Amino acid sequence: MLEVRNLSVRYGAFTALHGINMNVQDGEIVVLLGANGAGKSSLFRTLSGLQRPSGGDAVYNGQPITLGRPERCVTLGVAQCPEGRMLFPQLSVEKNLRLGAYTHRRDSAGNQSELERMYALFPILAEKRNDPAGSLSGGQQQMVAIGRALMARPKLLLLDEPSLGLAPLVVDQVFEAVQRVNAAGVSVLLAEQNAFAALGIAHRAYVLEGGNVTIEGSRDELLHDDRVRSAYLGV
Amino acid sequence: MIIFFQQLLNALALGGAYSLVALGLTLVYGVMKIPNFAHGGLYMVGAYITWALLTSLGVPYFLALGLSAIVLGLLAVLLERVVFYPLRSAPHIHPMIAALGVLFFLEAGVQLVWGPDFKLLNSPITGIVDWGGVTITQQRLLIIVASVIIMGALYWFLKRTTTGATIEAMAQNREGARLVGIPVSRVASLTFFISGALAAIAATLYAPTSLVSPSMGEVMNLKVFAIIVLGGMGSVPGAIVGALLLAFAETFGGVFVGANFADVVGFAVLVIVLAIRPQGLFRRTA
Amino acid sequence: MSLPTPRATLKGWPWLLVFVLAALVPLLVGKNGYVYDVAINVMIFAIAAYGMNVMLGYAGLLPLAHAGFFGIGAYTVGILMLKVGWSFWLAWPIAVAVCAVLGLLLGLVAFRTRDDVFAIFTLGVGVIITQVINKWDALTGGNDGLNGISAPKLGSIDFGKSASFYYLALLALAVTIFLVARVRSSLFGRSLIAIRGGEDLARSAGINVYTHKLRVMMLSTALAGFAGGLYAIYVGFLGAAITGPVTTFTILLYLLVGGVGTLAGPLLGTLIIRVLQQFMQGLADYQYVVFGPMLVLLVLFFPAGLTGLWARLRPPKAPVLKEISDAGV
Amino acid sequence: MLAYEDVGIRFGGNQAVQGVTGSITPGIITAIIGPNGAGKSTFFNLLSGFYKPTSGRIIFEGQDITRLPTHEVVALGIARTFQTTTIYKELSALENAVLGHRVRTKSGLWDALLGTGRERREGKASLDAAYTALKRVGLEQQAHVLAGNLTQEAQKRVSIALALATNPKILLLDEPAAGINPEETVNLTRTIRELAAGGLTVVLIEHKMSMIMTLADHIMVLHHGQKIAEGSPAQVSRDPAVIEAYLGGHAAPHVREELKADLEQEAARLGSQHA
Amino acid sequence: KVVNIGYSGPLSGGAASYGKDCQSGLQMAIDEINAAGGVTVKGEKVTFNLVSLDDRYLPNETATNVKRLTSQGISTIFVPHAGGILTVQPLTTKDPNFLLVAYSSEPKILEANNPLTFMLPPRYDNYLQPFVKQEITTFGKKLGMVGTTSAYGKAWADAVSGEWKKQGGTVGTDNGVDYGTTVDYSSAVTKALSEKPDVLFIGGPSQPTALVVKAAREQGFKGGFIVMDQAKFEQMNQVVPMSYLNGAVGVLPVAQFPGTQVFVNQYSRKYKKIPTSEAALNYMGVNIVVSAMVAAGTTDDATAIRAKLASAAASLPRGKTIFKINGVTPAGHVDATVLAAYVKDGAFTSLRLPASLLK
Ligand SMILES: Nc1ncnc2c1ncn2[C@@H]1O[C@H](COP(=O)(O)OP(=O)(O)OP(=O)(O)O)[C@@H](O)[C@H]1O
Ligand SMILES: Nc1ncnc2c1ncn2[C@@H]1O[C@H](COP(=O)(O)OP(=O)(O)OP(=O)(O)O)[C@@H](O)[C@H]1O
Ligand SMILES: CC(C)C[C@H](N)C(=O)O
Ligand SMILES: [Mg+2]
Ligand SMILES: [Mg+2]
Repeated sequence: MLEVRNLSVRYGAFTALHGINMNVQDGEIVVLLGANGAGKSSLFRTLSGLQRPSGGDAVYNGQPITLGRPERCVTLGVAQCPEGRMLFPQLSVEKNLRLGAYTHRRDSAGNQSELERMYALFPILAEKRNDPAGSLSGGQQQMVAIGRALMARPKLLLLDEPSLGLAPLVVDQVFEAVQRVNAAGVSVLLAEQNAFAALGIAHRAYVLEGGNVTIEGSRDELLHDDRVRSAYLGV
Repeated sequence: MIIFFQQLLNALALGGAYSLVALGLTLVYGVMKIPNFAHGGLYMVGAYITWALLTSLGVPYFLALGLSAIVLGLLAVLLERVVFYPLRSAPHIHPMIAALGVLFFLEAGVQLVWGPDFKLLNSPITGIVDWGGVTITQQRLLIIVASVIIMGALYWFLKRTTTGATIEAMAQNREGARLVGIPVSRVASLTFFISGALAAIAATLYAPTSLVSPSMGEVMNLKVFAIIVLGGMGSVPGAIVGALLLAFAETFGGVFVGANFADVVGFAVLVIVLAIRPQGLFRRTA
Repeated sequence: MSLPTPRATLKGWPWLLVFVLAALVPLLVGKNGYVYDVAINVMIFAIAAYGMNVMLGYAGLLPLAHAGFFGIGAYTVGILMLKVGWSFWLAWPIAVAVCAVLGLLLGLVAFRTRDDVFAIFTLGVGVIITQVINKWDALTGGNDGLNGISAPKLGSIDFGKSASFYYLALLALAVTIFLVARVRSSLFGRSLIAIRGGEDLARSAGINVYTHKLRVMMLSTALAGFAGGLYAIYVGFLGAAITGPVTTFTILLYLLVGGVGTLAGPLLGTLIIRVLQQFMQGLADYQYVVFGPMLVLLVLFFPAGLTGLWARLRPPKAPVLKEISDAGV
Repeated sequence: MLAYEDVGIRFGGNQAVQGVTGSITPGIITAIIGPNGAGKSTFFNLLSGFYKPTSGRIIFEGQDITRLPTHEVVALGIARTFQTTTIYKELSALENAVLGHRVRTKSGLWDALLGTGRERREGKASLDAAYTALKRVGLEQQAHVLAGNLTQEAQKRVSIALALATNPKILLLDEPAAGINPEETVNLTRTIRELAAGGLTVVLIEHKMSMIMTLADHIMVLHHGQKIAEGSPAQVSRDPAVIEAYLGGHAAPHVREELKADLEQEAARLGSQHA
Repeated sequence: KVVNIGYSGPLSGGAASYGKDCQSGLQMAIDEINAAGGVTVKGEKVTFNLVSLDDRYLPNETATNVKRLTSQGISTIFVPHAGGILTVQPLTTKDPNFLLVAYSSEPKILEANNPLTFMLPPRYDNYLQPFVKQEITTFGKKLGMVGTTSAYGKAWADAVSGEWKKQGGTVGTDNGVDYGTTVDYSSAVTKALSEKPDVLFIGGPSQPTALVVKAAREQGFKGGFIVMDQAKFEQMNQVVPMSYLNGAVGVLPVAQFPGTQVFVNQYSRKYKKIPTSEAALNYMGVNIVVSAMVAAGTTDDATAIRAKLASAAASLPRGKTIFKINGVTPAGHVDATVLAAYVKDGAFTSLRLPASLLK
């Protein structure tokens, strides 16, 4: 279980997160909604150890994860598919994926089967396995990024706008994949602009505005919340 | 004909020496995007460390080679930690200037400690091989053989091992590497360790055929930079081919246009190659 | 059309002040040849640093053949004066033109490459220039160098005298800064900054990246030659060593210390480093043991150079477009 | 206006675009859709002169522009934005737009050095053009803000302003709404429609179907580098090949109609608010 | 009173070793004078202090240093490289005047006819005739060329070629290399040896010169060497065994001159290395200048000091004399007996130069 406690993030004089509280229970898909600049990515970067918080903390299964040490988060089972993908552009698609399993590097059999699963999930990647990741189209790169995060066999998957730039069909596939991964026991925290699709698969959701959690609730509560409907669902 | 084969051997030995120095540089430059102008300095310090081990401690040559490699590896790690790590997201020329500062420091420091005079580094391998008038010292043969082995090993390490892949991954996206759990600072240290150790090995192998002096690194610096650019930055086979190309250009260019112009020939080759293949010989076009 | 009202710009006055003060310096130092010498060297190399700055600071290209062009300018003046018997006042502009043309020729080839490769490519060219100067005995005197280039006279002013030369260098520097400032605020200069920010984007904005690069290369090498010409008559002796990579890196250092891409940086950096080096001569053998780490500390703690430090000390200001209409200083 | 005949490009062994023939109709909004990696961005790169096709020709207003360098293509009146927001983050929004107008000015190094009248005139003209462009994308209030400090959506607008400042006849927009939330997407949609209404020919790539369906007059579908369909939104969204390759369930007409109604309503509401 | 003596030479970079060698001679002379309580100039007790500035072998830095030194009131300045010397020569007579003590064997320095230059080493052209004679008679008529490509080296190479031909030999193609930047001499040596020469002309800084010898011997060369005066046998011998040097002709090592034992011993004790003529001549230079100051009764009037150099040199006390010295020529050049060495069976035999050649 992930628990975020009074977490604040500052960039110089600018505060991106104002002491937020939230949690993700085991087995849940939790969606994080928020406008551009609301602080979603800041939260994700902090949870995966890339960014140190200025206050508060977050614990996963009782272990602190906000120490600014990403390798520790991965080892604890928290993996992120980041905004901006952060792939290794000159390495082949397959090497990118394999590096996702860096923390499991001794288990080559396990990684091989994991790799096969990724290729099954995104068949186009199998075709491009030997191409440098940087030569792929935007959407294909997004698939590599998701695949790379999954290769770490996370228990909690952090997905920062995974549908960005994906074709509608692929967005469906990604959300399906998220559901499947979730069904296999992985909890998911998902930041999305595509609120419709995201809420479709979510158990619960939070709305982040200006660095504060302003709304939280179950999927149905949010789907029927007027503020959410107007601002995020465009209804 | 004898002269041709003699020059061929000369070029191979020189190319071997160049490639040993260039490999460490290409690793750091190509892989971590740091134009480490201090590399020549590390090479020079490597020679001095070996020399000191041999003369004042009486350590046997091959042991000194190993020890010197370790010392220089650690020195390079220190350099990375103290200088380059804090500059990891600074614009390109910053690490370059810092590296120049380090080069100044190393050169002046060595001069202060050991004086400006030339030193001799004696290797136990002193024989000369004579193939019907074509001669080569065994030390030079050792350089040729060692460079081939080290190049092969390095290539295998980068392309075939997970640790090698982490080095490349980190070079291409540091945050991405952290995100998948690669301990980037350890990998950076490792990269620098390898580069420092290679510099010391190169110096220890090559110095017996030459001299040890504080400015020996400067002379090497320009050449090895030319080499790795010639070969394509970060490319291990490129560094080797670049080294051989420069060595052959200097050796045979010296034969045809006069030894006087050997240095010009080397850089002329660089300029011509880059004018035709702006990305270097071995780099894929982006 | 709601254009912002053009701000009454006072930007030029600090420079005016600097130059007025500099012009008064001789009244203070009297006949101390050493002070003049340091000052004159600072000004000559600052001009060269401005030449590098238009490339590196504005267009984002690192020209490592810079000292080569400095040398070509110096040798052109030296050769024309010694071997052809021309007056300096004729030789100097010719030297500048020669450098510009050679810069253009180099650019035609060098701009096939980009980024680091461009830097190393030009480094190679720089080495070749030095070697050619060093080896072309008949023209350049080879290793002997050219000796006995004398400072010119203009009417009753003898530039062989330190004070007169000081004013000549000061004038040359002022002209350089004035022109560079104009370039910086011009449409051309803005386009260079666009190229530095991203070539693809510059292209998509319709900027002809190649010709812009060629022009700025010419400006850069011309300034190097301008400084070189002055150097030739000042030192009176030319040797190939001054045209090599070490000089290039020294100039780069001045630029970096002062602040790349700023108007004051090249002058400030050259001044600080050269004066500092004079002080550090007192450290004798420890000179570079101290100087090396100082460089490291500098880039670690003042990454934007000294002008960057200045900017940091002042309260941040919202970026306001300097009006194009009042281009110039 | 802009016609392409049998254009294709191959990268090594990968035929990214292949045998695409057709033309862009002036004055309307054309959308290009297709799966990831279909070659849409590559096709833009071909039209805008960033890539040189390995086969085929591109004709703009009767002139063969296939081999023209990018800046000349821009000068003829084709402007583009990039898929990942590409602007000068360290410059202000206004300065970005000023750079966009550079293609319409002639002042060079000599004008700069001599401070010519042309330099002054063109400097003024650039500023005017830049303001106009910022106005058209609704950024006049943020003219002096550092572009990097703007929101994601405003940055997208800066990139459009930069392109507009080149005085283009055709504007190519590569995923202008990627990474932008629904509310702002609606705003952006409105801006684009206004641009088209002003007589500009717009071609855009987008994966947000709601946006495409409300905006596009004409849609072209790429798949594996080839054109697999072309026509009105209604035609295309009914095309089985398109549904199969791209839309999946998103083609279901009722969803589309619903969204379209919602968005139009929203646009109207916002429009009245802003007016 | 403490009088400052100036020195501008390469103290860092590739030529630092050379610059330090020169500096050590100056320092040693000054230390000795001071230890002896200084000298009396016009009734005043005077001791000395060496002010050294680094010019990295760059002429313009030499000029800056000289201006700095003169502005501090220093009127005797030692410079050990031709480029720097030629650059600052015109400054000697400009206000303020100073005495330029030149350590370089470049004849051009004398040709400038500068009234305030004092040149220490013998002109290199002294060596040509005896060197060539020795080698051509011992080994044969074919000369191979692997000199250094510095100005000085090229001038030497030309001169030696001319002399060789004059004495009836043939000269091979020029394979000069830059001894400062060359990493490996094998190629140049291979090329020179392919013409089967009897004798090789070599020489630059001592240690690289020794590497050329090494490369030649390793490639089976059995002939002799003409070694340019810049290279010193005593330093070459630290790089290659004496046996490699058999058949070579060059400058006689300082220690081999008659009467240098005291200096050599003291120097070796102080600096832990063998003195070469860099140290020895600069050491003598200081002593001559100081004697001239005493004789002239001034420490800062360069013209007056210069006028007394000849007598000071001629009457230099035995203890301060390293090389036998006859005086100073009107052109400002030390007039000393020049001795060369021929290496035979691992030992130096001195080769006296005919007196007629001394100019
Ligand atoms: N490194 C940084 N330095 C300064 N400010 C930052 C930095 N990273 C983010 N910010 C600011 O923090 C705020 C929150 O940013 P964040 O990226 O977390 O938002 P987001 O919700 O992910 O937005 P988006 O939907 O655009 O991805 C924004 O105003 C942003 O400008
Ligand atoms: N410079 C390049 N070098 C090699 N291959 C490339 C290059 N640019 C694009 N490709 C390849 O061309 C194909 C088309 O890429 P493109 O970027 O045009 O797709 P796209 O339709 O824009 O996709 P998306 O919607 O995901 O952005 C991809 O398979 C990609 O890997
Ligand atoms: C042999 C030496 C006295 C020559 C000296 N190196 C010079 O530059 O002139
Ligand atoms: Mg985000
Ligand atoms: Mg695309």
